[in-house]
Amino acid sequence: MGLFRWSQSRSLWMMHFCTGCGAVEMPPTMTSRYDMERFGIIPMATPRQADILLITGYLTVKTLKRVVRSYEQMADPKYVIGFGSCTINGGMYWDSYNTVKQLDLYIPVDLYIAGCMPRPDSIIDAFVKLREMIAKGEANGWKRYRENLEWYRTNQAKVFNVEKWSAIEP
Amino acid sequence: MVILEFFLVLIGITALGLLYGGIARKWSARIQRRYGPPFYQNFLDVFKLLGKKNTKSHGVMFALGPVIAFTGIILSLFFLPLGNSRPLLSFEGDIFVLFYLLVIAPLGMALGAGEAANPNATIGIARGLTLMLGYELIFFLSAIAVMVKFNTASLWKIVEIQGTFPKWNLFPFFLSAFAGLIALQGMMGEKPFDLIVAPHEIASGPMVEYNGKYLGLLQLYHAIAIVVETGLFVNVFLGGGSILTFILKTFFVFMLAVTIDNIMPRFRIGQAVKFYWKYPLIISLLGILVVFIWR
Amino acid sequence: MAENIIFYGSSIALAAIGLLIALTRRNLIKIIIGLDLMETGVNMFLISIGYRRGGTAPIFDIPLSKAVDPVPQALVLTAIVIGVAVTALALTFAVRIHEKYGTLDISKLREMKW
Amino acid sequence: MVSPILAIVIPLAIAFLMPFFSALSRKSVKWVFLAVIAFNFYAAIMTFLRVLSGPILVVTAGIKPPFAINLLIGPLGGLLFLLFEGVAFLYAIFLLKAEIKEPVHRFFMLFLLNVAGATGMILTGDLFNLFVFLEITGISAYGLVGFKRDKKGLEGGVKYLILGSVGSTLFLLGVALLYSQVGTLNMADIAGRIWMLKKPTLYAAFIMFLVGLGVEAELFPMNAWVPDAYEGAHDTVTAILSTVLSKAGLYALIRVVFTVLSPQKAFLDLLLWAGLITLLLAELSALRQKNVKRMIAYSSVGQMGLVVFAFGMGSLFALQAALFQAVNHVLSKGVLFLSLAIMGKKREGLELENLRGIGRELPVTGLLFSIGALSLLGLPFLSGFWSKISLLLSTADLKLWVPLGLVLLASIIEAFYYLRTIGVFYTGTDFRFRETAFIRLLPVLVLVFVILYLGFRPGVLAPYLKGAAKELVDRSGYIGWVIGGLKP
Amino acid sequence: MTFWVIASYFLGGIVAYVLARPSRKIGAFVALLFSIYPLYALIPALDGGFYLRFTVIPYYLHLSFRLTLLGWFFALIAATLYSLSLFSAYSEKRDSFFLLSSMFSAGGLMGVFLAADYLTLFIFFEIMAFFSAFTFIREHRRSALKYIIYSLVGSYAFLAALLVINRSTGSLEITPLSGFGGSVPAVMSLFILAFWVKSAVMPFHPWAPSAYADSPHSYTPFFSGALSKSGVYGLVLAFFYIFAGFFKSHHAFGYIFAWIGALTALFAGIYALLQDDAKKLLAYSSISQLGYVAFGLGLGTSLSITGSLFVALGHAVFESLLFFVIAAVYIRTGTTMLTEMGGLIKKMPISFIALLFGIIAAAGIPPTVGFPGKWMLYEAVLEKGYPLLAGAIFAASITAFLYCYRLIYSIFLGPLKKEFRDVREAPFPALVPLLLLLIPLLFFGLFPGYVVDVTDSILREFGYLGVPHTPAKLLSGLGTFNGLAVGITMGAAFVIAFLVHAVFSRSRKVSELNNYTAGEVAEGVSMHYVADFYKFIERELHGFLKLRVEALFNWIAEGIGGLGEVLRRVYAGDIQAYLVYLILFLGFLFTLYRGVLRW
Repeated sequence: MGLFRWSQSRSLWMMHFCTGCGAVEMPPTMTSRYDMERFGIIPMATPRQADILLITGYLTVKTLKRVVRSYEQMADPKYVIGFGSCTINGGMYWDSYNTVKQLDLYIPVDLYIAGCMPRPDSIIDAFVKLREMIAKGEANGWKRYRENLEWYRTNQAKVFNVEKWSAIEP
Repeated sequence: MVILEFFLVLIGITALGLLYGGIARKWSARIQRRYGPPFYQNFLDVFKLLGKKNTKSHGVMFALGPVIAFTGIILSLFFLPLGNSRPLLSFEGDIFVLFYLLVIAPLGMALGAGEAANPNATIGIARGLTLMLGYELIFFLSAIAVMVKFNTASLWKIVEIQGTFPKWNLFPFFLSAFAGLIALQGMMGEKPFDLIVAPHEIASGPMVEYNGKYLGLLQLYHAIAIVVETGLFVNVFLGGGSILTFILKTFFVFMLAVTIDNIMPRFRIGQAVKFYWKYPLIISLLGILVVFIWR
Repeated sequence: MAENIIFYGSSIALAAIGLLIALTRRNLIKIIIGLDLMETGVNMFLISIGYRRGGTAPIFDIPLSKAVDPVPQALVLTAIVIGVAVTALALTFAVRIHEKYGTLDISKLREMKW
Repeated sequence: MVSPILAIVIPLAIAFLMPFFSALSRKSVKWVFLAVIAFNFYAAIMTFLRVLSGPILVVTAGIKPPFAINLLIGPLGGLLFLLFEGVAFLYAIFLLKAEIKEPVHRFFMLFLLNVAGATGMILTGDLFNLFVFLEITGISAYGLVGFKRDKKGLEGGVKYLILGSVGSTLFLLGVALLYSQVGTLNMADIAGRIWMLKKPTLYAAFIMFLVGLGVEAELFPMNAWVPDAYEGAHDTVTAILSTVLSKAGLYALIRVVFTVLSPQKAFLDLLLWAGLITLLLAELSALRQKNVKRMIAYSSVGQMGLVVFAFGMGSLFALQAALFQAVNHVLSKGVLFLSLAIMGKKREGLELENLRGIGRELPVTGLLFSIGALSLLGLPFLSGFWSKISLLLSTADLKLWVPLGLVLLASIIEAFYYLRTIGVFYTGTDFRFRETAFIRLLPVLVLVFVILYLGFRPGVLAPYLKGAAKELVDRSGYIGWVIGGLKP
Repeated sequence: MTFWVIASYFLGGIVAYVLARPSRKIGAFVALLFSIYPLYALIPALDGGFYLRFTVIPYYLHLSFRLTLLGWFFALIAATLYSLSLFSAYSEKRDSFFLLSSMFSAGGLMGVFLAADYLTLFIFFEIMAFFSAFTFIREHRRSALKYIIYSLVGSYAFLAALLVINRSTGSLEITPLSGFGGSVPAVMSLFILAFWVKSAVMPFHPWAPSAYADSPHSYTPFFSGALSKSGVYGLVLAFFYIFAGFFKSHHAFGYIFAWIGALTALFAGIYALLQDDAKKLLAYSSISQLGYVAFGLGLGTSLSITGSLFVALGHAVFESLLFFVIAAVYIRTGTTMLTEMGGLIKKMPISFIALLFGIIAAAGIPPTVGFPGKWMLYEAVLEKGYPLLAGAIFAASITAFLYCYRLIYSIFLGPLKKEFRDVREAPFPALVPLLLLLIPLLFFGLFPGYVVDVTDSILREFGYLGVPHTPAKLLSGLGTFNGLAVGITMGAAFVIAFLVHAVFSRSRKVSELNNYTAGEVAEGVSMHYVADFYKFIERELHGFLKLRVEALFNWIAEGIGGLGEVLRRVYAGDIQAYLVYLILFLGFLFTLYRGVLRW
């Protein structure tokens, strides 16, 4: 099992859900200056193949639906990184009527990167942190999500303003 | 004993393929002035994928697809002589057999991806099959020039007749070899012919729904495929030699492909097919003409 | 033979005139008349075959060599009868056609073609 | 022992007694008619059996030929006699239930006259007598065609009448020409003295005969009346026109060309090409035809062309094939027209679209029609196949490759439109089963049975065909029968 | 006995026709019984052919039959396929007339294979053509007519050749042509035209797609798999027996024919890609496969002939298997359009497996029956040293991968259509042929040598050498193919791959809506990428695809029709015009004989 966990920590395929302005920080992180492939992190096209879900900024309620679906399509173990202050407390959209203020309520976030915007350095730093957490077995968001699915569902349903909600089957 | 040998070959070649992949990534990174991942990164990827839990399947065929793909590539591997020293099964089936065996793997993957009901996957497959209409023909034509000259269809014999360095087929058959190299680029799905996967257009095409261990199997398949495809080219054009030289040659051929991959944009599918039907076709036909003049 | 050439000529001419009438006239009655003329021409031809200059009626009490050939005459008698029958039938048709079509113009009878 | 002459005399006599019978009982007419035809059929069978042992010479007025009119029934005559009377008998049965426009007795009168005339044409040995019978047949046929007295019938009738009378006038002219040179009207006698004829007369006579008889034998430029008359006429009349009448005309033409005038190469070539052109033109015309009856009429013309073509080849084998083809044509066309008559009763008009699904509605009739058509276009194991293949074999024997190709082309065209028709007959599903009365199906069934029987045993017919063909080829034999040895 | 092999079908057809009137199933069952007898009689007849001449028809023409090894080979294929097709027909509840005509067509086909003289061959060829058209003339008149007209053109050309041969040699017996007076190439062209048309080799193929698509679904397997073999049979007979002398001495002819075959295989393959109807796709695939056969026959080496015969066998097995699957699917779904199906794997797994093996064989992937034939063809063409030809057929085989994938994807993979939620597996009788055909499909792929045993004997009859082989292994001068080795390795590889798959954690099946669609739920949107599947190829080959030989034939047909349309104006309906014709004809005759008629 150790081999697998080690390789999990060293091979992180990322799906960046480019919502807010944070997305613009990703290209420098990927390309030659910062080169996150050093850490085995490469962008993936579909959530199926990805290990990390990167929420790069604020989420509107409408987008949240897609995020939840994408998250549920990922295979375990999977990790979520909240990107920038918008995902923590709404950031500059703190009083907006249609953005999600606290991402943690809807999907389990393993790691937040503070800042508005966070620099590529801090993104890399977050990745390294995540690697350590995985290696130690601390990044357990996916387990939390599975265990507290009802709670998450309820939160999601509340913000979507529906009675009951499931991600895939409408 | 034989079984053990085959087993070793399988494991060795798989490891080799993964290693090639890692080195290629490093090489690409260096071309792009990046640092790049460690050379063993592909091993990590495969292990990670195989170790993933809660993989999602779309049905029996979806699950069998990667298995068939892996089966197919193992089968082709065993029918490919590894240089001069290891004929494996290549005396039981010649180059035509190998050509057909090579199809099993993509077909298996296509079948599996098909069941996923994701149009991205199917578009990718349609592209891949269409592209096949281009590169397979070119590769066949460039190989058949050699076969006509040597009057044999056995890959093992072709390797044996060529001998070592100065007598490589590459030199007399440079036109065919050049066409074959272009075909190889498409066969391995490197740029400018990477439109099967094309992550930015169709979300990695046939692999769009594959996750976890299925994706891991496909990675393994891909790793072996690298060696088999380059190995085919090496056997036909780059002469025989010990297993070490074989490995070296395949490595260089693969690196050449990766280098080209790094400096090329991507064709549209129509362009790609048309391209194959134009210049490489002419080159390979000229190669055949050369053989006829030479004889 | 040669002595009868004028009869031959005139009878053929008569038949030709009859045919010409049948060809050129549009009126059914006239066409029937043309057909009759044609028939008469042919009948005349038959008669003139048997005709001999100075011959007598073929009655058995005079030497046969002097008589005209009796056979054509018999034939013509028959042919005339037949001709009458055809003409009668044709005229019946004419009457019926006039009833149905209201005209005797033969060119109007083109219900069926091609 | 029935004298074949009775087969002419009795129908003629009864025909003119028809009004009398009608006055007695209107219903009796049909049965009298049937009885007369049955008698004719009986006479034909008897004659046919006798002919097997040798030709029959019947003299009239007790004077030996060539001085009096005589009948001569050789193998050819016997075969056709049997065929005609048999078919006529079947038509008579079919007519029992047919709807015929009043006055019925006149219809039967004309029909009897027609049969008598046609019988006379094939039995007589005298050229002028042939003309007389031709006219009897013709006049009764004009009357029959026009009998419906609607627009189409009258139109067809008058067209037929005009062309027919011109044709017979020309024929008479030909007879006159011959007579002027040889001084006799007996066919055998003329044949024996054909050397007396000057060449121009011979050719002129041939031209007159070809054009005159071509009208009845449906050769190309003279056959223009055929589709119109066939389409306009009553169904059974069409059947008898297409089967009996056309064959009688053909017989006359063949007899005149082969026996009376010697079968010169020039004549035969002309027949061959005339037949071929007739065939091609008729098949091409039928190709786009929408009215089924007219289409079959064209096909009938085409088949006549094929037969004439085969006669034009002139070899013994070709003549057999031609006769066989003629027999098959009679059988098939009988089936086609009769079954079409049955179908016509169920639908308005005989346009192809109107007949959609008729084969489902009338399954037996549809099947019979299909067998008839398939026999015509040469499906193996139907009698039409054997005649066509022997015809083609004889064509090949003479190395006539171009005509062979054209005949095959015509066959393909024919196959196309017949199969299209059959296909339409079976298109659609929701049709009620409404088969017609058995008595109306019986004649068609008999004809189809003969087609099938001959299809599996064509050899039954072979000796008779051979005899008939020999009669045509062997002129001196024919002359010998009449002039020489045969005891009356 | 040969007589009864043929007669059994005709007799059975009539009996089944009568019995199917009250109950269609009984009719089909009886037909099946009658069709099994020939199979039973044929199987042991392998040891030595026999000759039989008898006069069924007491006429100066006669029929004669004989059982040659070649005829036996094809007859056995045909008899098997026909019996199997009746299972499917049983499920489809075909009516009495279908049973009659299909039985008759099978009888005709048997007659073709067993005929000993040209006339018999022609007769049964005609019967076969007509009755196979009758199976569907009622529902699809146009395509049936098209089929029958093409067949007739071919068979009449054959008839002409027959007549020429008969005229020259005085015999109709099928023997090597000797002492022939005329032009051999001309006669040979005429002779093979019939078989050319029947085997649907280009350019005489246009009848095939529509006829295969429109014929009854249970009949199409036989139609495509067996009936077209009569064409192959005739071609083999013509090239290597009747006209063998000419064929051997004129390499150019064989070379051209090989090119025709190769291009047929390629072009038909390309056309197959673009079809939306499964049966049309398979029809073109069938044409393509027969192109391989023609190609091999044209090459004319013993290796290539063996290859051709093997491809013919393989084609009979997998093409009919594929058609049977379509028939089975049609029973449940009522459609053959690729665009209307999808996802049926979940509902019809057995059919799926059959189709899977079918397409693997059709794509020519070892170790199935599709491969050894193709392999021999490649070896043969390489041996001859024709690389371009090899390239053409290789391109053709790539198209096979393409259309095969499209077929299986469109029908069985992808999302399940709403209207097929309640579809069940096809009824058992319709599955019987699928399952039974899987046996030869795999067996002859693993042990191609058993087939080559037979073909070797056939070749020896024609004076060719055999192909060296063991039961599992084929050898050519250039290479080897060991079916069993491939099979075993494949099995082992599959075990390894499957173990890798099985070792790791179990997967969870998700609904098909659980698909990556950028977070959207694709409800009510078709996720089935199936229409215009190979649009890009169509786009690239636009100019080429416009060139259709069918247009030429249609143009000829239209021309003849138009000619008829014009010429029938002769019958103008105007009596005076008719009189004018008469006068003109008189005038013409007088001018014709003007030399003679001078007084």
